[in-house]
Amino acid sequence: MGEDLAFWWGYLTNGKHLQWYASFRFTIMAALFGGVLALTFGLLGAMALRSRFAVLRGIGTVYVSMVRGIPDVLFFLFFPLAFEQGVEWFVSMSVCGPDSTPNAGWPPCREANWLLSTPEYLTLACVSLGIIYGAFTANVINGAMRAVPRGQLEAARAFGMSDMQVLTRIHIRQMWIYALPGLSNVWMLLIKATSLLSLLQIADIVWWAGQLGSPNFLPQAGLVHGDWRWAYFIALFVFYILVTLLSERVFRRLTAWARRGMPVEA
Amino acid sequence: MDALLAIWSEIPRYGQPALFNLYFAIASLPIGFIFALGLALGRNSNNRVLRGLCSGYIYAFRGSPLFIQFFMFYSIMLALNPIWWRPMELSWLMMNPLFIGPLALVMNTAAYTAEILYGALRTVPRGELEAARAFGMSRTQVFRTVTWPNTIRIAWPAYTNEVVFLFHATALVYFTLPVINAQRDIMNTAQLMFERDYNAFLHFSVAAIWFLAISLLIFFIFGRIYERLMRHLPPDQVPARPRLRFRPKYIR
Amino acid sequence: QDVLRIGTEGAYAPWNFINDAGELAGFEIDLGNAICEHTGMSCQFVQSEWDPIIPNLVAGNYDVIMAGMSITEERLASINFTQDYFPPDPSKYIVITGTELDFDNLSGARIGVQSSTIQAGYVQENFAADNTVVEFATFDQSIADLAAGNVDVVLADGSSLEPVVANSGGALEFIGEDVLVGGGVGGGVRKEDTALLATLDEALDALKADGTVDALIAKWYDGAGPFYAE
Amino acid sequence: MAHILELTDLHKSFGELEVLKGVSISARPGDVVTLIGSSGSGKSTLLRCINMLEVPTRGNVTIDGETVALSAEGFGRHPTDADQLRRIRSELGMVFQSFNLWSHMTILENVMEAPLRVQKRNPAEIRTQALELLEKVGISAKADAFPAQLSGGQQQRAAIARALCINPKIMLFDEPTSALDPELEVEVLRVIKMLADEGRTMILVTHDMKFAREVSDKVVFLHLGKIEEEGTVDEVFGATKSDRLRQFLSAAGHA
Amino acid sequence: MAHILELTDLHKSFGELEVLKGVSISARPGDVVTLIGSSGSGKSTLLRCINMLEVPTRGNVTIDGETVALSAEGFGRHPTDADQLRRIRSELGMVFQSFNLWSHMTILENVMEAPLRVQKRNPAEIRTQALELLEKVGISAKADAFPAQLSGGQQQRAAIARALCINPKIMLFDEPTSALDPELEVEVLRVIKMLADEGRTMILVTHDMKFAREVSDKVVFLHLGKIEEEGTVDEVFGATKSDRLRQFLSAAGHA
Ligand SMILES: Nc1ncnc2c1ncn2[C@@H]1O[C@H](COP(=O)(O)OP(=O)(O)OP(=O)(O)O)[C@@H](O)[C@H]1O
Ligand SMILES: Nc1ncnc2c1ncn2[C@@H]1O[C@H](COP(=O)(O)OP(=O)(O)OP(=O)(O)O)[C@@H](O)[C@H]1O
Ligand SMILES: [Mg+2]
Ligand SMILES: [Mg+2]
Repeated sequence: MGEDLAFWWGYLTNGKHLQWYASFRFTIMAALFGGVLALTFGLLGAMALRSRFAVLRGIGTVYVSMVRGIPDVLFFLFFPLAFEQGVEWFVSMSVCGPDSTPNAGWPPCREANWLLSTPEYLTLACVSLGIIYGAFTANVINGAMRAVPRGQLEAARAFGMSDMQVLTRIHIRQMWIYALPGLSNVWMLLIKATSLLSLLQIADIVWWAGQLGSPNFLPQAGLVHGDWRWAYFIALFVFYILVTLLSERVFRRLTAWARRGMPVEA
Repeated sequence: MDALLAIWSEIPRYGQPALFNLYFAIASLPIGFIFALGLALGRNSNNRVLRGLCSGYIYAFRGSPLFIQFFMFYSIMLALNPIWWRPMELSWLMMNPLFIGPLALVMNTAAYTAEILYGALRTVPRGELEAARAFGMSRTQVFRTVTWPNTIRIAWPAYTNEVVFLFHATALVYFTLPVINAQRDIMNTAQLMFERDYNAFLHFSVAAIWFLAISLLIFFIFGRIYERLMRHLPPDQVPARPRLRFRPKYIR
Repeated sequence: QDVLRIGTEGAYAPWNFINDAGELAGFEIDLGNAICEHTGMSCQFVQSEWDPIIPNLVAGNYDVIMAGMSITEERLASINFTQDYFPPDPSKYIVITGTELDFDNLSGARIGVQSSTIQAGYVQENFAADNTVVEFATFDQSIADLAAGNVDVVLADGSSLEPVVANSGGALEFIGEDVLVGGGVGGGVRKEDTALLATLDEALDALKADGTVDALIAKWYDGAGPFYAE
Repeated sequence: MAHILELTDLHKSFGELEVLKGVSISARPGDVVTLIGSSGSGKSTLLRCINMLEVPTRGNVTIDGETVALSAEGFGRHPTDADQLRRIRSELGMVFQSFNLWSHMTILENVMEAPLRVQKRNPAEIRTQALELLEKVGISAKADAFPAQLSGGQQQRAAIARALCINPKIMLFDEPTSALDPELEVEVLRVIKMLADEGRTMILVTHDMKFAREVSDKVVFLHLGKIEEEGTVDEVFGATKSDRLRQFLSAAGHA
Repeated sequence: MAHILELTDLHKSFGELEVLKGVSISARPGDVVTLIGSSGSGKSTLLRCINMLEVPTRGNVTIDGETVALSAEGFGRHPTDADQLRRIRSELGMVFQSFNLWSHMTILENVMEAPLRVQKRNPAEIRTQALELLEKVGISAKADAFPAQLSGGQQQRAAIARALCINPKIMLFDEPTSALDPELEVEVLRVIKMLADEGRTMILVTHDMKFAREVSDKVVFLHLGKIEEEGTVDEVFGATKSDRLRQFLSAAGHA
């Protein structure tokens, strides 16, 4: 019994597993930075949607509709790759010439090549997540702005507040209450989307789970075992459920705090 | 101009792969819906155990990434293969991506759809339910006469979104399951082509166009059905049509 | 050139893999380090998925592929190879012990391979018509599915399969005749990197001559060889 | 003449709150019994106990000599005979304050639904009766319209037709006009008056004292879950005994 | 005495619908002007035109001798001088039918907000005044509660305190009690009555004819966007000239 425990403890704390645990940092960073960016893009998008100028409204609408027409995975893959290629194209304009080393595929010459490794990919992944879920956030915030009862704004106007005062003192203050449930949902989406990091060559928790669970037959490579991936994926499944459960709790607290004294419905 | 031409000429290449995405969606939606209805009713029931089980299921599958659910299902099915499927001679079916894909999608969409239906069940006008009960209808009659027609109408816009997002989710299947006999979906094809010539703009755009087109088609068809469902309300009282709504709560 | 960036997969024991300590290890890792030591460059290993490993080389993410990659005509069309550092390695069929297969009239079987490998090409060519070809992203997955009975037979490099059969406790065995596809295993470099190719070839010549390569092969492949002793 | 409705010692609690504290009422065929009382006095609850939309925590309900079978007294009390319950309910036509027409069915379908599904009567016969009833309440032109296309008064009249179409022994009305604008109220009151004149048995909750005076055979004043005063119109309105009732009537603009 | 409010020939259309068709009203300091009329006659619209919540399509509004600057007549007409508009608005205390207290602020914060942000007065001084006003309307105990924690009547009294705290030249009331239960109505009417007795200038939309009689110096009967009849209480209620008004008054239960 004790030996078993010692064995499993040793197994679960070997170098491979430590790397797995360490790789959770990618997921957490992607969620946090992605979340901040999503909120930023969301506020910008909502401003565009509510703008007086038709052009801005058009841009906002296209941005917000984007996520409805195409899968988020597609965008998640496309944006970093496209961004990389865009940068390379930009660099190649000035760098590539007759002297440079030509290249068979992309970019046109090797000097223009931008080498992406984990930090860059992670940054781009955060931006991707920010853009995708920013569109959802924009929609949530826009809806919340509209959900603020007209009477509340009218009363402010009737007392002579300027448009800016109405916006900041009343409209945005009350908007959060209506936005929080929606934001909570977007946050859950974003957390779930962090599972896709491995698609961008990041050795994240999902990639390591696959590695650790794969069968091994070579004693030199470590413990010989069969296919254990199911156990690792179930662990991840449970991990994500716990994380969403926890965030939901936090959001519920936040909502309760934000709407203290407010009517219960809505 | 060249770019547009290139996109245009590449579009047909995704026709066959698109069939796979459509297959995954069509194979999982009806079963998922029936399963979801059971879950929603269970969650709405007075039986605490049943309610707990259904809520737990719905929470688990909405609270975790589909991407991981795919991996999990495949590896579990694989682990079960030597002890169950092979002895029962079911391997050919159980281990087929064309089965596991829809299986995972069914489990997943059932949870999301159940949440939608549950929300709708809760908003069925209480008065109409009471009226039905006051006239002596049995449980099943109340369900037929009031609960179901109201639920489906209330849920339809959100369900339309669920259908579209489930269709999008089919893009994940071949990121996670092995490819058999070069059967590839849109996303996998785009990925493969991209790895050949690194032309992200071309291949991913074409994939996006396919997804977009089919999404719009779904919105159109479901919008039509919605109009029919809502013909009992004067036009100005009909809630926003499906295409105008979207609720992140119901997206994976 | 001071830094030699070596692209490898990290999921193909004993060629290259991640050991329990969480580090890259294997024959090619040792060999790469020996090359670097010989040439005075410093080694940097870059992990890549198998499927896009050649495009990633061409795009410049690393300078040389050392990932148990056989030298084939098809690959030579897009990249160059160093001289082989492992002789032509027969591919082998592996099955669950007791499975009977008639390779002359094989039909209705599920054959597993790693995608984008020479074995995948071979199987597609010879068996695809009457059998189901299942392509996996990694070698490990193909073995996992074989052990679970999801595929009937896997075709892969003998050098990788040997330890699998040896350590499977009799659950898995070889079947049928070996298949010879592809040449030896060498390092892949971009076409235009002729100087690097020369450096690597020169280093391999030296390492073969002083017995380093044979020693490493013997270490990782259960005493195989020597192949390159004069 | 035997009683068609007998409520004996009804108690009803919601959690801690005891809303009905022992109410007994009886009605003979043809009686119009009006329940009055201030808001929260338990009128709706009493009415809903009659057809078991709320199950009384104590006491019994007897319709036309048949007592609704209930489990032992206390919380979680429930009807024990589902068939009996269904049958008795389909002898009680209930009209709600907020109409509660089934919004996805046409008016005609609304009226025909219960006779068709619950009483399983002949469709053609129901249809004839339904159209007659719609005629009677004055909205036969709207038979194929949906509820949302009707005014409140028309909806309430449709709801009355719906309740009548099951040929109920007793009609129950819970403030049938209080969700209506004054102009629309008139039409509905006229229909109810007509039913009273026809000699239907009705139990009616209302805030409209003038109307209560016109139609009632018997008036029951509920206060805090108890009957504070009951009697004929003349007894209750003419010779008010209790101070509470006097106060209530004066607040209702009817001194 | 000069007029403190003058509305000259106000017209207002919503798209095709012309709601006000040329209304002119004037009030002297201390006047209580009551607007009556059936639903949809344009009373609320008229009141909202005074503080430009609706911009009249034609005509002008003059407060204490200062005319609100508006752009050319027609659709899209708008105030041209934002500073003036803000100043004039902060001289008009508006009380809404549905209170419209800012739900995320306490009652005291609600009362202090406009003097603080718009009039930029001294916080300590405002605070003293706000507490006095809450005392005056009888809800000083609720200063730190949120609106949702108050009854409707208390909320409306808070809204009145809020309007008073900007020291308005004119108070505007749009059916201040019609969202309230009859019992709660009384408290609010008492407060308004008190203000009237103090000699405040008020424009009041109401459905309560009894109350209109009690407080008004001048009664204006609007019908289909026009003034059908106006005058003192005695003139309008006592010696009604127009048939329409007579009909309206009789429907309002006041023959
Ligand atoms: N389902 C319920 N749960 C808890 N309390 C209830 C419920 N239904 C009614 N009550 C309470 O019972 C009391 C009596 O309610 P009831 O609706 O019978 O009054 P009422 O006389 O019909 O009043 P009204 O004239 O306002 O309709 C009220 O205090 C109410 O809050
Ligand atoms: N913002 C608006 N857009 C379009 N029509 C409007 C708007 N506001 C009011 N109306 C219309 O103007 C007419 C007059 O409305 P108003 O609110 O002034 O009536 P009222 O006399 O206050 O009635 P009530 O007593 O019901 O409050 C109504 O027909 C109404 O539908
Ligand atoms: Mg009631
Ligand atoms: Mg009004």
